[in-house]
Parts: sequence; structure tokens; C-alpha cells
Amino acid sequence: MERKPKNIFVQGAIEAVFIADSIQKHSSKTNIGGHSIFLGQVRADKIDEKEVVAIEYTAYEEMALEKMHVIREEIFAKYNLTCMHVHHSLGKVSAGEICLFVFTSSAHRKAAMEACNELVERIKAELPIWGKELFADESHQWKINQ
Amino acid sequence: MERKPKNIFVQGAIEAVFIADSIQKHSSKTNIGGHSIFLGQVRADKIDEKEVVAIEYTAYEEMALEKMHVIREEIFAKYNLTCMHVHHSLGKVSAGEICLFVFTSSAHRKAAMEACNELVERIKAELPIWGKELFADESHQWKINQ
Amino acid sequence: MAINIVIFGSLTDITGSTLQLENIADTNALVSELNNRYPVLVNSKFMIAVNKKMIDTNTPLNNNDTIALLPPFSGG
Amino acid sequence: MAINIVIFGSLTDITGSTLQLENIADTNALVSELNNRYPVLVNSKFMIAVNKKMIDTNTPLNNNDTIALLPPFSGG
Repeated sequence: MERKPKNIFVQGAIEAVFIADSIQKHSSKTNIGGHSIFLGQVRADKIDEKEVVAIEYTAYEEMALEKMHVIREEIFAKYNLTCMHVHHSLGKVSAGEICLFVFTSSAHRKAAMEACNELVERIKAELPIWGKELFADESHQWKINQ
Repeated sequence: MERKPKNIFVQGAIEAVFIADSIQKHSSKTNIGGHSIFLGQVRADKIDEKEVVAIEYTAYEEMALEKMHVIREEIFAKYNLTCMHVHHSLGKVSAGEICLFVFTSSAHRKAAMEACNELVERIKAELPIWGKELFADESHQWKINQ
Repeated sequence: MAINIVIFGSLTDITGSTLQLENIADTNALVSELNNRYPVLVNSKFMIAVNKKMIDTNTPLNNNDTIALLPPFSGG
Repeated sequence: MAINIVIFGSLTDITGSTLQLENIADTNALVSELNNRYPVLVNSKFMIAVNKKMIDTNTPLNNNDTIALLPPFSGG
């Protein structure tokens, strides 16, 4: 099955109610036995006495969506999944808010769990997205992924 | 820190809105960087032309809660987690509905993900809970975990 | 001496969900008595918990002990 | 010959978010020119994408190519 590139980007934080809706939609797919979800949340890290109040995300959107499409196809080829959904914030996301939502479903739990873990690693390593950590005094520092 | 045994049991299906509330509550914990969630959903398996319409769960509740308490302590000792929540249905859960909700959070994603996976495996293997697969014609078959 | 037995999962189709037995010295005697009463139990795989602790060797039973018969778990 | 450069992440603090340069034959020449204009760039780690494809060897540039300067990703 050929899949079209999907937009993964959301302006601002990802709301809990959006996640609930996404879960609810899967109740009609009665071949699913397990869902695996990863949520990235913005941490109020302290750096030299200053606290991160928000992260502002930017992306090379076109390239990120093309790359995400490739990753999606590879994950679908590798794991026996029923569905896969990825949402990433752009713009400002405050500490405590959700900036990444990865959601995989499969008949048996193992595929969903392994695919979810691999997706998160690949999203962080391969998508041209950058986080700018904003401090209360309006200074900033660029986020570094470990 | 000593933790008291918590009740993990919920009557009937676990609703998406309950999951959303649980996620939302963590927005005040700004030391969290990642949440890992597993949801078990009842599959409409076909067995000899008959379709599972629901699973009815029963448990040796007291023993399950004691065992879950031990598992919780062991997982907290093994992984650097901020929080851990487990909810399992009792009674009838229809195909397409959620019967298990495992939710772990940590500063860095790896602990949350690994703890979530291990919790799901241990819950399925070690908690005295049984699923009775109900068919439309009111016959049944006892679920077997693989 | 009375022992209370609680039964779970597929075993309830054979025995119902509770039983009370008298004069059962230990878990081996219990299994014999159960197999006597419910011959199809011989084909059932189950574990025994005494006062919520799983046992794997013959265990003496005391008055008012609670015994549970636990077929393989299938939660989740 | 005009090439359009889009810049992301930490590099925007040095160069701004877009640049247009003329008469740049290839990506090696581009890096030299950028280092000339923005000496602190020498200390920055970044990759180059030409028309959204990451390159890792010197690559000739054509009219209206879009070049992107990509510091290490930090999404999620």
C-alpha cells in the first residue's frame, strides 16, 4: 500500500484531549490488541541558576516530512503494525507541556512497543528539527539531544 | 520512600478521557521529559467462526494488589522513574475497548520506556488475573496469554 | 478442621468459585481429594496459593487457611 | 548564478535565517565564503543539504539550488 506523506507538525503544545481523541478513534479497529505511546514533555531544566520556561521548536519542514515519510515506510515494512501516528510541536511549548506524541498499534503488543521505541529514536536523530530553550530573562540556549 | 499498595482495578473499560486526565495531571511535574504508555485493547478474535465480543476479567484481587506492590517497588528500584501508574479492568470489556493502562514517566526517555515494557510483561505473567472471552452466542473460552 | 478454597479462571467451570473442605492435612491431600471429586481436574494445570503465597512443595494446612487454585494467568 | 541558503537552529544566531549568494561553484566554495563572512562559523558543526538531500562530499551547485545549513538536530 502506498502512503502519502502526512503532516506531523502541530502549532504549539500537544493537548491531552487531542491524545484522548486519537486513542478513542482506534476503538473501531478491533484487530488491535496493544497500543504503545511515547510523549515528550518539556523539562524545566536548570542551567547555571536559570530555568528553562519553554522550548521553541523550528524545523526544515519540507525535508522533515519527506524524511518522516521514509521512516514511516521503513517502520511499516519492519513491524506488523495496524497504525502509526506521529505529531511534533512547532513554535513555543512551555515546561510541563507535550511536544512529541508517537502512537503505534498492533495485534500483539511486541510490534507496537518495539516500533514506538525505534520511531522515537529515529525522530530525534534524523528529523531536521531544532529546540531553542528559552529562559525567563528572555535569553536562550540551543537544545542538544543526547 | 515507602509506598502503600494502590488499587489498580477499574470496573469495566478504561476510558480515553481517564487516560487524558492522567496525562494532564503530569504537566505540573516539570522534571519529567518523557512518558511511556501501554494500552491493552480487547481484540475481536475469530475462533472457529465465532467472534470474541468482550472479555470478562476476574482477579484474585488481594493477591494481585500485594504482588503489584512488590513489582512496583522493584521497578522503582531498578529504573529512575518520576511516576508509575497501572490500571487494569475487572468485569466486562467489549472488543475495541481498553483493559490495561500502564503509564511511566522519567526525566530521560529510556527509563520510562524500559520500565513500561517490563511492567507490561510482569503484569501479564505475574498478576493473578483471568480473562474469559465471550462470544455473541453466550458461549465462552478462557483466554491464554502467550 | 475447615479449609476455605477459592477458585479462579477456567477451573470455576469445573468446581464453582468456592469450596469448603474438612480434614485435609496438606496440599497433596487436597489435590487428591479434588481429583476424586472432579476427575476432569487431572487435565487442568494450576498452581496453589496458601494464604496468598504461591507454594511449590507439599505444604501442611491449618485451620482457616485460605487456599486458592490458580490456573495460568491471562490478564492484560 | 544565485543560490538560496536557508539556515536553521543555532546557526541562525550567527547568520540569520536566509542568505543569497552569487557565483559559488560548489559546496566547498560555499563553506569558504561563509567562513570568510562569519568567522565564528568555523567553530560550528553543521551539515549541508542541497535540495533537501544531505551531502557529504563536495557537490557542484546549480542556479536556484536551495542549500540548507543544518546544525545537529534536537527535536523531541
